[in-house]
Amino acid sequence: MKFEIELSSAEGKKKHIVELAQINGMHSVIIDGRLLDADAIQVSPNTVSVILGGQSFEINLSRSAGGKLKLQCGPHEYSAEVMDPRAWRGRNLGALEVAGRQEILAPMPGKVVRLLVAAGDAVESGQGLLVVEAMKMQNEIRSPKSGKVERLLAKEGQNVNAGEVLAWVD
Amino acid sequence: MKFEIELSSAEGKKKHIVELAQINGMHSVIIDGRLLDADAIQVSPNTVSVILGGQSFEINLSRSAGGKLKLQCGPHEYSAEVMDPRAWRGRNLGALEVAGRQEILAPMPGKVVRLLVAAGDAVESGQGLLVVEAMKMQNEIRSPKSGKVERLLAKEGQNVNAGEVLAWVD
Amino acid sequence: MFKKILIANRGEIAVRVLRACRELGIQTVAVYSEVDRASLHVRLAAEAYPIGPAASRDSYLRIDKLMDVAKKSGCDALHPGYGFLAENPALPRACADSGVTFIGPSAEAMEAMGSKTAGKQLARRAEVPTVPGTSEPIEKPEEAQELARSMDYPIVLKAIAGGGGKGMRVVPNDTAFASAWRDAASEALNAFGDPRVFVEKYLPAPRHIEIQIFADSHGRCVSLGERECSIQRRHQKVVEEAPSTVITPDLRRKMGEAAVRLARAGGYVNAGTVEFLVDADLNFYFLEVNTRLQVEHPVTEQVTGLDLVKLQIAIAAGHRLPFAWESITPRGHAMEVRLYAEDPDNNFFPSPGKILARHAPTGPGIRLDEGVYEGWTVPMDYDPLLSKLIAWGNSREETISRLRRALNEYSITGIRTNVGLFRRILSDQEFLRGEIHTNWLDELLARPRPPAPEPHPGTEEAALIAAAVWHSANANGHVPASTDANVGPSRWKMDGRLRQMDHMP
Amino acid sequence: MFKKILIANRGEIAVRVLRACRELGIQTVAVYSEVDRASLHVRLAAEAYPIGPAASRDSYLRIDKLMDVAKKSGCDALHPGYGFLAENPALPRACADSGVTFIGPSAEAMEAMGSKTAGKQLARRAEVPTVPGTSEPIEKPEEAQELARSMDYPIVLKAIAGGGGKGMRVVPNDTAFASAWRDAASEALNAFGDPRVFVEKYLPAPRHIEIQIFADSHGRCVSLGERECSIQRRHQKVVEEAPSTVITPDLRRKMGEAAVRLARAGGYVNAGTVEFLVDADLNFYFLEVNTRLQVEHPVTEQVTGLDLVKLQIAIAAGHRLPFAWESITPRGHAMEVRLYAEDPDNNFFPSPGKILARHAPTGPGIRLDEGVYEGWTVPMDYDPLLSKLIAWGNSREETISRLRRALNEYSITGIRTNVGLFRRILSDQEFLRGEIHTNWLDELLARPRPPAPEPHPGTEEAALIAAAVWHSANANGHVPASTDANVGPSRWKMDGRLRQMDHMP
Repeated sequence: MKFEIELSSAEGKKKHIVELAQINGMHSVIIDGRLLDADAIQVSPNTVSVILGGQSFEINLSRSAGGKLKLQCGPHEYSAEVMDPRAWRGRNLGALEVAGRQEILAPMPGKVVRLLVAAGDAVESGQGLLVVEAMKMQNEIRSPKSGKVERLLAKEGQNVNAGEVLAWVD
Repeated sequence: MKFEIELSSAEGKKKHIVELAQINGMHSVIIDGRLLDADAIQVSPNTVSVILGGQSFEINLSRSAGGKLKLQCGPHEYSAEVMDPRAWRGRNLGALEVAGRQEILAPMPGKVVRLLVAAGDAVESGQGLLVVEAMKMQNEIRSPKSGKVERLLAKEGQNVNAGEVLAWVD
Repeated sequence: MFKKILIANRGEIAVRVLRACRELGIQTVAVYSEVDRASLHVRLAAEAYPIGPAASRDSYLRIDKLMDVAKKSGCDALHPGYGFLAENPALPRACADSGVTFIGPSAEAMEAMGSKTAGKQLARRAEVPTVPGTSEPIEKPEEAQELARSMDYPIVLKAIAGGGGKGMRVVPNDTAFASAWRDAASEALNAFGDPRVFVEKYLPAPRHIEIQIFADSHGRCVSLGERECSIQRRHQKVVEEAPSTVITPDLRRKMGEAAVRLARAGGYVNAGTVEFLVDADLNFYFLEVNTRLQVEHPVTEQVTGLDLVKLQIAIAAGHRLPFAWESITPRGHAMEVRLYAEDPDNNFFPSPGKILARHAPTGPGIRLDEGVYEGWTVPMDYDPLLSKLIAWGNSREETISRLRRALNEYSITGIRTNVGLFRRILSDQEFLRGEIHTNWLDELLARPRPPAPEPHPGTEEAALIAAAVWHSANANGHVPASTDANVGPSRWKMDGRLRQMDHMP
Repeated sequence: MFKKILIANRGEIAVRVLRACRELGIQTVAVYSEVDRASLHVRLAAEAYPIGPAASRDSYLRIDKLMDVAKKSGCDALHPGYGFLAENPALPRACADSGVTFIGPSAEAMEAMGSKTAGKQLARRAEVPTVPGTSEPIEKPEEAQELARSMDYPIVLKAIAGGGGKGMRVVPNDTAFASAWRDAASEALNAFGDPRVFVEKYLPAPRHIEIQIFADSHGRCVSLGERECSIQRRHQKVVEEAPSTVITPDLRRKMGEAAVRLARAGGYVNAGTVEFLVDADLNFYFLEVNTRLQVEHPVTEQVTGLDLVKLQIAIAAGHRLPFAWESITPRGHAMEVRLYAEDPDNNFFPSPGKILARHAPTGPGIRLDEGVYEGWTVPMDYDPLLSKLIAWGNSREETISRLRRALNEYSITGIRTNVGLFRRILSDQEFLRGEIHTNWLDELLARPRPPAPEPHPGTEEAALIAAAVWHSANANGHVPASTDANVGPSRWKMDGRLRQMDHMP
């Protein structure tokens, strides 16, 4: 089976072709055309063990809110978008980003306890926009850019889910 | 939802009617017509937590080879056969037991290392029939009754699975 | 001894107390809010009763409901754990009214020592050195600001009812005062139902070192030595150890004596902790008394070999302390890290949610006090503490190497945890030399993060392979192997299992 | 110190050694047979190489393959663990040839002390008391039977290469001799590739007490005290503890000195265990030497605070023993139970298979040395040891109560384990009084089983409810909640969640 996988890490993102093939009866892996000495097995629902040229790796996987795959390998983290043959064409290229305007998303589920700005206010980059309380800690959500609070969707006392849009800054 | 459940323990087996019902909006349990103050939740794939009149029980469940449900509650063990409404009629009454004649089953996967009797031999109850090795231990399989070895299906050196018929004693 | 104990708490500490009861042959009763029905402490308890909605003030802070459960289930004692009502004198009073023994100090002792202000007054009387500042709550912000100016900044605002850094704010200068006051008061209100705060001079770069004391009802009071708790983030302890690298036997004795003096002055009985600030010249100042079991009590247990929760229960049952301090010989070194559901890469924002996978370390020198399990959903309603990982070793070096080893084995999928923070702390040269203070961690985090260690060659390929394998096994809703009684091995093991190209090494 | 160590073993001991290496900053190389690809020791190792099919003789017993892996991966040392090749002199020889340091005694010391017969001869020379019997292997059964008659039954047959009760048979009378001989020889052949056995007088109801010794290459040899290992089933240890309830300080010194005398006579270096039988009058007889780490080594670690595996590595690297025996002060009491995949309710038949669910205990005083995880399939090809549960306490009583508590929390679904056996042992009055001997457990198991404790009222109803809930959640191939990233909470939590009838306590 052949997969097109876009792997993103702190260093950036890159597309790869990963092929799980059989060569005269032996299973094998080919990445970007290179044949690898690899042995992989799913040891538990969210964990895959990979032995690559004798090196033993353990990777924990989960589906992120965005539908991407989150991968943890010890201290190292990646996110991946996998397109398998079935989904090869006609695939969605990912949600379009609203250029310029920044969506302020709730980083965790919680309760909006205080609004620090109003719609229309001018804000500096790093300035506090609102305070979300979760797990008894007050967390100030700051503006990612200098600009104007275009819309403020969150209200004081409102419960919000992770990833919910709180405000727009342009 | 209503279930007919036959529960077996060391003390014997008994049929019960278990009803997971709703009474004015509240979920509730009715067992054999008795309404119980109960709260149950599946806390992991094979574990259900039940709080019954304030008593907290933790039950581990798995499917036995025979298709019955195995239940462990601390040191106590049960097996259960559940018939839900869908399967209510036309259900299989369980494999018929061959009256008189006893099937000798392999208690675990392993290798038959030695036959101690031959087909046709007369055997005492408790007499060794054959030796199965698993996990480096030699385990002698004994006859459950006095009688005659009607058939001997296992061969020396053969690998057997748990539950596989090794011999018939009549 | 008691027959049945009500555990008026949740999470890892409820589990901890429950285990102590089990070992003493005492029955246990747990309580739970609506979102805690599936929590570990409920699963492990012999009895469990619901006490209302998620919000603490409607459940874990409801004394009336706790008393109802105690009566209904026939408990003869109650253990408060830490946090929630543990330092609220109304709880021991309610217990007394219902004929239930409160496992902890008397309401009077709590009042005499519990609040920061009362504790300070007592300390002065007991001739225990204190930090300059007011000891009374101040109602008006203007008044407090006046005082702050007169004392010179930096000052620190602290909640009267405070603990664990909640309702606490350092104020660097006059302009920052107003917002700091607002935050401290509202956080205090949320956390303790009491918005009152007071003002204290702020000591730069002190160590936080605390003394564990135990007093029985027969007049014996002893010190079990110190815990070094200077590694804090936003005044919240995250790493604790014993012994401290700077405490000399002489200083240990002095601090122990001061702590015992204070406890006696307050007529204190049961377990308590006297917190001190220690400056660069090893002068120590009384900070506050925690009239309860501490989160970090396992550190003392690992070096003394004592079970502090069992001792608390025995003392509450009227037993004598079964030892003299002289007979306690601490051994080796212990260190605890607090695993929180929070994201160190994103402002330490809380990260509640479902734990999809979890691999917990075990083995020599490792103790795990946990309140979570795989498949459990961490609620957003409470403190983000998941588990405490405690290591013991013959030396500080061995202890740290064991903690590192355990943290490398520890993985949790589905939510974010602060495991990465400890990797960074435990490899920092200053930390390894023991050169720490209460601001050390915040300063470390303010510094640019050191470049992440190069991933081992092949890590990226391994990740790609894992993604492909996992995708093909799970994409089409396939049930992975280990998760259901009825299905066979995972698809990969069935028909897609990758095998070594050459079978011989 | 070494750079990279090959761990020539599997299961919990491979994991144990791997952790010690991690803590010392030494890289680890694991090996695995075809059925062990997903085993814990492979997952945790930095490097792992396949060494062939499931059968030990084709993989874990293949010295040539181990040496290939050692060379290929650049290991400078090898740890054999216990079992497999750990006591086979050919392994240290092969290591020497490949320039790899063997972490254990020299081939010569193994030969001088390892085999029961050689050990006995050495013991006699070192003036260590021994059990009457032959010390040479006997080829002909007839010859052996003659000797047995002359010695008077009962006698015991033991494999020359033996250990762990394998290839060992007690012969009560002459008629039983032939079959016992056959079984012992064939078991010995299977387990060690050496069918030879010898004959020994059988002492009734002795205790099995062993001394842990350590010798460095600089002439220092010390005893780390005893382990009481009398709880055995079919000569297989299942519960071990330290200290022994019958050993006096004086006897401890005598036995320790005898063990050290023996080790010196054999020119022994590294960790070893000298096993003794102790009769009712506290006379001790040399039994055999185990020239390796013991399964039960954690018991000694918990009371001494030492890490025996790290010590083994340090000594192999030429370091001096970092202490004098006088400086070792044992503390408290430790006890280990061996959790096996076997069915105590059905002749202890092995029970390999898939672990569907697993809840492992943690908390104060509990150590778990494990080689398994949820979702793993226990292979049928090896020893059924899954994990070792070790408890520490200030007294034997506290230790037992902690062990009981931990066993109550421990549950494993999908395979059978012997947890129930320990519930029975740990509540037996004779055991609690320490009145045990090597036949005690077999006698206990021969007695009619005491009636099972009445299930708590409601247990049956709870089981019925659980069956209904689980059935409705799983019957139609529904994916349970905690097992997949993609699905929501389990069906029961969604629409079928049962709730308390009355919400108030």
